[in-house]
Amino acid sequence: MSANNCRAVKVIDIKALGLSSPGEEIVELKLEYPDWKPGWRAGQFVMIRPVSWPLDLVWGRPFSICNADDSSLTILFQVVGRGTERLFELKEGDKVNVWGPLGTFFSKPADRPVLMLAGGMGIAPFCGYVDTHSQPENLKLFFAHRPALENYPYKSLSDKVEVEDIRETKPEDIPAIITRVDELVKEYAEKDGLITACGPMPFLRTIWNAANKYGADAELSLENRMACGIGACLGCVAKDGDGHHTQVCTTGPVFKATDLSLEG
Amino acid sequence: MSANNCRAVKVIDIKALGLSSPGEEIVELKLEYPDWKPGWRAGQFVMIRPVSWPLDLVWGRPFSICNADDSSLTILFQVVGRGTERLFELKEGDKVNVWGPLGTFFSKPADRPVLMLAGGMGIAPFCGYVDTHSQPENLKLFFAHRPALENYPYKSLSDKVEVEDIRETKPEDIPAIITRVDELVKEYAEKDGLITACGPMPFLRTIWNAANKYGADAELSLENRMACGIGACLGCVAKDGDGHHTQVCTTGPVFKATDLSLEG
Amino acid sequence: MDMSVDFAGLKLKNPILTASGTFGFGLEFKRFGDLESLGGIVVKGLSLKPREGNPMPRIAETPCGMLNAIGIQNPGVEVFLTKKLPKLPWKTLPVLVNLYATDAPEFGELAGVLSGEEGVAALEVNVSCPNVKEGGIAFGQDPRQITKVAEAVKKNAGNKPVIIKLSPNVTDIATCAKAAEDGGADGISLINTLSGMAVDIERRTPRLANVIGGLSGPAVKPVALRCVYQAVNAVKIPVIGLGGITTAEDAAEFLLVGATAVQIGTGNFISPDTAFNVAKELPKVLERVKAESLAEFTGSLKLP
Amino acid sequence: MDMSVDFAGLKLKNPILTASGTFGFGLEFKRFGDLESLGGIVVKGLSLKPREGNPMPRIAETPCGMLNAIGIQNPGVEVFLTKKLPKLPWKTLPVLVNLYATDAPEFGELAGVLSGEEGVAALEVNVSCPNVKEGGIAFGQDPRQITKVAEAVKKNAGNKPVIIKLSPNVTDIATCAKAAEDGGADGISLINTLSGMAVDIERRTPRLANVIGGLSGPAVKPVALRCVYQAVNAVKIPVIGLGGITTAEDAAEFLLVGATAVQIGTGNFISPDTAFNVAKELPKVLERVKAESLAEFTGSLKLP
Ligand SMILES: Cc1cc2nc3c(=O)[nH]c(=O)nc-3n(C[C@H](O)[C@H](O)[C@H](O)COP(=O)(O)OP(=O)(O)OC[C@H]3O[C@@H](n4cnc5c(N)ncnc54)[C@H](O)[C@@H]3O)c2cc1C
Ligand SMILES: Cc1cc2nc3c(=O)[nH]c(=O)nc-3n(C[C@H](O)[C@H](O)[C@H](O)COP(=O)(O)OP(=O)(O)OC[C@H]3O[C@@H](n4cnc5c(N)ncnc54)[C@H](O)[C@@H]3O)c2cc1C
Ligand SMILES: Cc1cc2nc3c(=O)[nH]c(=O)nc-3n(C[C@H](O)[C@H](O)[C@H](O)COP(=O)(O)O)c2cc1C
Ligand SMILES: Cc1cc2nc3c(=O)[nH]c(=O)nc-3n(C[C@H](O)[C@H](O)[C@H](O)COP(=O)(O)O)c2cc1C
Ligand code: FES
Ligand code: FES
Repeated sequence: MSANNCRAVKVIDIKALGLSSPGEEIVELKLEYPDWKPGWRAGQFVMIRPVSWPLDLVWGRPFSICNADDSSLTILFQVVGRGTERLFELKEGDKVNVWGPLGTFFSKPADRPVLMLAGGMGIAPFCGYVDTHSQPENLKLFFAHRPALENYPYKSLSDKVEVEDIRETKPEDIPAIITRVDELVKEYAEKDGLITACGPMPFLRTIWNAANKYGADAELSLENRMACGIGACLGCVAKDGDGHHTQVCTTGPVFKATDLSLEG
Repeated sequence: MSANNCRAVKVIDIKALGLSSPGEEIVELKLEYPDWKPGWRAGQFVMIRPVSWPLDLVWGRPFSICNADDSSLTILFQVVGRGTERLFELKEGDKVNVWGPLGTFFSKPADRPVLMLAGGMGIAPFCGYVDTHSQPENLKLFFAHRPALENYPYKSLSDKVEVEDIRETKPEDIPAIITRVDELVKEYAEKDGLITACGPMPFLRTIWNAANKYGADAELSLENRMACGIGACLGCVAKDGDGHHTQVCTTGPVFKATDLSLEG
Repeated sequence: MDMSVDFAGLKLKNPILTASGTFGFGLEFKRFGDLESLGGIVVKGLSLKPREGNPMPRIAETPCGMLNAIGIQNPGVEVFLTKKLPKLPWKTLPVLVNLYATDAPEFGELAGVLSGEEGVAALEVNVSCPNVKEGGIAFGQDPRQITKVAEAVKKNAGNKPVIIKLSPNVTDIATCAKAAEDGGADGISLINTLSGMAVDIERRTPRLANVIGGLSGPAVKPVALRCVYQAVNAVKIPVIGLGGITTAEDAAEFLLVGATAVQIGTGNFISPDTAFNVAKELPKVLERVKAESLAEFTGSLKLP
Repeated sequence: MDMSVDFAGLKLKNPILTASGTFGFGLEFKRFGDLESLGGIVVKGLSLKPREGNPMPRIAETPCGMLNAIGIQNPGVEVFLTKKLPKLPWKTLPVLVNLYATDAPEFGELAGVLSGEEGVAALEVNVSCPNVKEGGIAFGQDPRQITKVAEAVKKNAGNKPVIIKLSPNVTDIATCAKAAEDGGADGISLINTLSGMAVDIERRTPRLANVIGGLSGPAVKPVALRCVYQAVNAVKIPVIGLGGITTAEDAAEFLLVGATAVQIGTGNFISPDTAFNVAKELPKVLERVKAESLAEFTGSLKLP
């Protein structure tokens, strides 16, 4: 039992995707499949810590499960700090401790339109979501991003579902994104669709506000800093619908918008 | 100026020598020559710290200069702890911070017989000593070792100078080593030779005692734990002839036996 | 090798416990190992009433360590007793409860609530949490208050062993240890976290909303070992050592200076099976260093 | 960006100094950088008479840090003044002398010897060395004694600025900082090392002959930053921050919480050119975080 939940698996492949904007490296990391029973759901995440990491970085790092099949587990990450810098140095065959699948996941309601709102690396869980959804024709992706599209697995998504994107190259581009998100949330609220979202906090806050405004059925995935990933440290909490602290790693990362307070 | 004394140089080659006894890996590491002016002398050492080492190991590690020419600097090391384990993981092209050449060196008296007493990894400085000595016919190496001979650069030495070795495979072998060292020290004292020595403390203490007994002219190289390697931390001290603490890294590592107190 | 120890009357299968606040209520770790392979677990700090804890952010990574300012978020002792404890295999796994309160009478009351609970093996009293402004820091650093808290808890604890958990943020740890002993404590545990801080030079803000937090992890191990050594030599009651333990070798270091048992804290975040691995490896490590028995090894440090 | 600062009347080219005991007498580092590119150097602790220091081993590496128990080995103040100081470019490089003594009158005497020396820019008083058994620990942890030492040194220091270097091994660093200020100190520096210990489980011995030593390096940075923050907010005199600085970013963290200058200690062992690199990189880091000036950045931490 325990063997499936915290395992040292091998790196199968690691590569930087596309030509990144300066300072932003987006990387696809393929690992041996950790042989999870009974499996995983899109929106869940894993904690990752290379076996060779010395103790100067004590925590593992959380990443959305981008995709997985019987032979491999794929995550997508961006180099933003000390941990991801070192993850990027992994080589094929290196061993990585993985614990998961962790947390909650996006629902897949039958016969309802689903809007996927992804901001930057928030695109990761939607790769698996699209691939494991039985009615991709009901799905639409809206993608807000800074590095150019070719840095993301966008093409593989646009082949399968309706897509739309806005690139943010300067702060002045942000209002357009907010306006479009608001429109889309309104549209899906009106047609009783489900809204799923993953991305940076300001992006999620925009969606949360819009979902409140239009009474939309929305599921938001949060990316708080985590130490344990399993509910033990209480370092990752967010405020639930009643304003109480709740663990993002276990009660989330995917929350119903009504179960969150994202004010401020 | 400073550029020559603390430089990030590249790994040219790294390989384990021979088939080691269990738990003992002896490794030859070739680095780019740090372009030292005016050069180096056998018995001196370098401090080494790979550029990529995270802060969990704060110190560099001291190693005797085994050999060097215009293009490369060679050190020989044994994997004994956390630092040397990680040194062993270096790959060609990796960058290593090197500061040196540091400390004192073995003398090369003209026309006098020289006995080189090496214990284990203490063989390292003698490779360079033999190669830079103008009268190798005056040199004799006595080598006490635990891993088999093929783990050491012994062959390259036996091609050039008179050699003799004893292998210690069990504690009972030690008395024979002590006896032979005592005989040799006596012999070289009587013929006014120079004795040079490098190896573990018990080995050096045997030599120091014998040198005292026979009034031999002996130079001993110490391998105390070091933090800075340049005389600043006072962590590496030994007792000098008057019983005062003196820095092994700057007053040594090579000391005249009469300038040391190795009792205890 | 027989790994069992007696800690203040408490029978432990082995000396490996988990540290409060780093192992949740134990249940979170069931999927990563066999809880019953541990000597025992110490659950998250509990107070009489539920607590929301401090605002976010509450954690930051530092060189070989981490800072936390969770602020004893917990569902309150009642919820623990009714919802969590029944799910734990407490008949075969000693469950130690970590107590948090803001004054001595409140500590006494909390002990009273727990004293009758069959599933509670012992009480560990947190007088040292440096995160909570309303009192924690003050009485954990004042020997007289430590004695008062120990007395208050002991009076209400029935036959449960009472362990006082000490803060390292003091001038003189030996006096604090003695103060706990004087108050009637059956044992002490140390260290809690070191008071520390981290800042973000880009945003020019503290990395913790609480500004100051508690440092734990491998970085603090030398301080922890020194504190445990000084405490062991100051008191007759047994000592639990913790601070920066991530391997069985680390655990052995604390035993060597005289700790009867140890706790794994931040190590549980390096990987959720750390505590299980330490429990499994410890006998092998003791054999490797030629210990005749756990008792022979414990406290066998030779001074120069 | 103009990097110069005034520390208690001392003009420094930039706020980067080196920490006592980690930079020898400065001369050792001449081959690794331009001493005059530093704000100043603090030399190894000096006492009236030469000292042999503690027995070996005296140093041990720990996770992200090190322990030392050198025991203030030094050739005595006379040898320093006659043999070392003349070789330093003290006209253009402030040379701060670190003072070690075992009681207040002896500190005063030592200050008297140095007060007339043109080449000595300031006196840093080590009341905190935890290594030496005969007194160091006692008065560095007692506010009244800190005041007494500050007074004794100040009285004999002539016009040299007097900086009291504080120990972090105390319950309340703010009180210690105030005690130094009350004694007339012109500035304070902190932290000295944290009291710690390491053991060898194979040999069953302490890793230091002195058993207990001082922890320094990146591991202690969060504790140092917290102490500096608390000290800055407790006193009006300027503060030098140190503890675990290895990069210009680290240095900026200490400036952000309000230190006027910083010192590089254990960082000098990571590579002998660390201090020079920090001095070179600091202006770039300050520009990157959009500081208008050093003065604007210093102490600009925004509380939540
Ligand atoms: C459930 C979940 C899923 C995630 N999925 C993905 C994913 O699929 N792909 C992906 O790329 N990322 C994902 N993330 C985010 C990812 O975990 C982080 O980017 C990663 O942990 C960063 O690690 P690091 O060590 O490189 O950065 P760190 O060094 O930890 O720093 C990351 C960033 O935060 C800043 N920072 C560091 N420490 C602090 C602090 N204490 N306070 C404030 N700021 C700080 C740094 O300056 C840097 O910009 C996910 C996170 C969660 C919780
Ligand atoms: C001038 C000089 C020249 C040298 N030349 C060579 C050379 O040419 N080749 C070579 O192989 N080595 C040489 N050495 C020794 C070499 O520097 C050490 O073997 C190396 O630093 C070990 O580093 P490590 O991190 O692997 O081991 P560490 O982890 O530092 O430990 C090394 C050994 O010491 C023990 N140990 C660790 N810490 C302590 C402690 N605090 N107290 C007691 N024991 C401890 C460990 O158990 C281990 O057996 C030289 C040393 C000096 C000073
Ligand atoms: C996230 C976190 C939460 C903690 N919560 C508590 C607590 O509720 N009660 C307590 O006594 N100690 C608490 N501690 C302190 C630990 O139990 C332990 O004393 C400390 O972390 C040192 O051990 P370590 O270095 O092994 O983590 C907490 C520590 C961490 C890291
Ligand atoms: C080897 C060594 C020797 C030291 N000697 C002294 C000393 O003589 N006087 C003193 O005040 N501090 C001394 N210190 C303490 C440092 O100056 C500094 O306060 C401490 O190491 C914390 O800074 P760091 O983490 O940057 O090293 C010494 C530290 C080390 C590591
Ligand atoms: S990351 Fe530890 S509780 Fe969520
Ligand atoms: S190693 Fe620092 S003085 Fe010799």
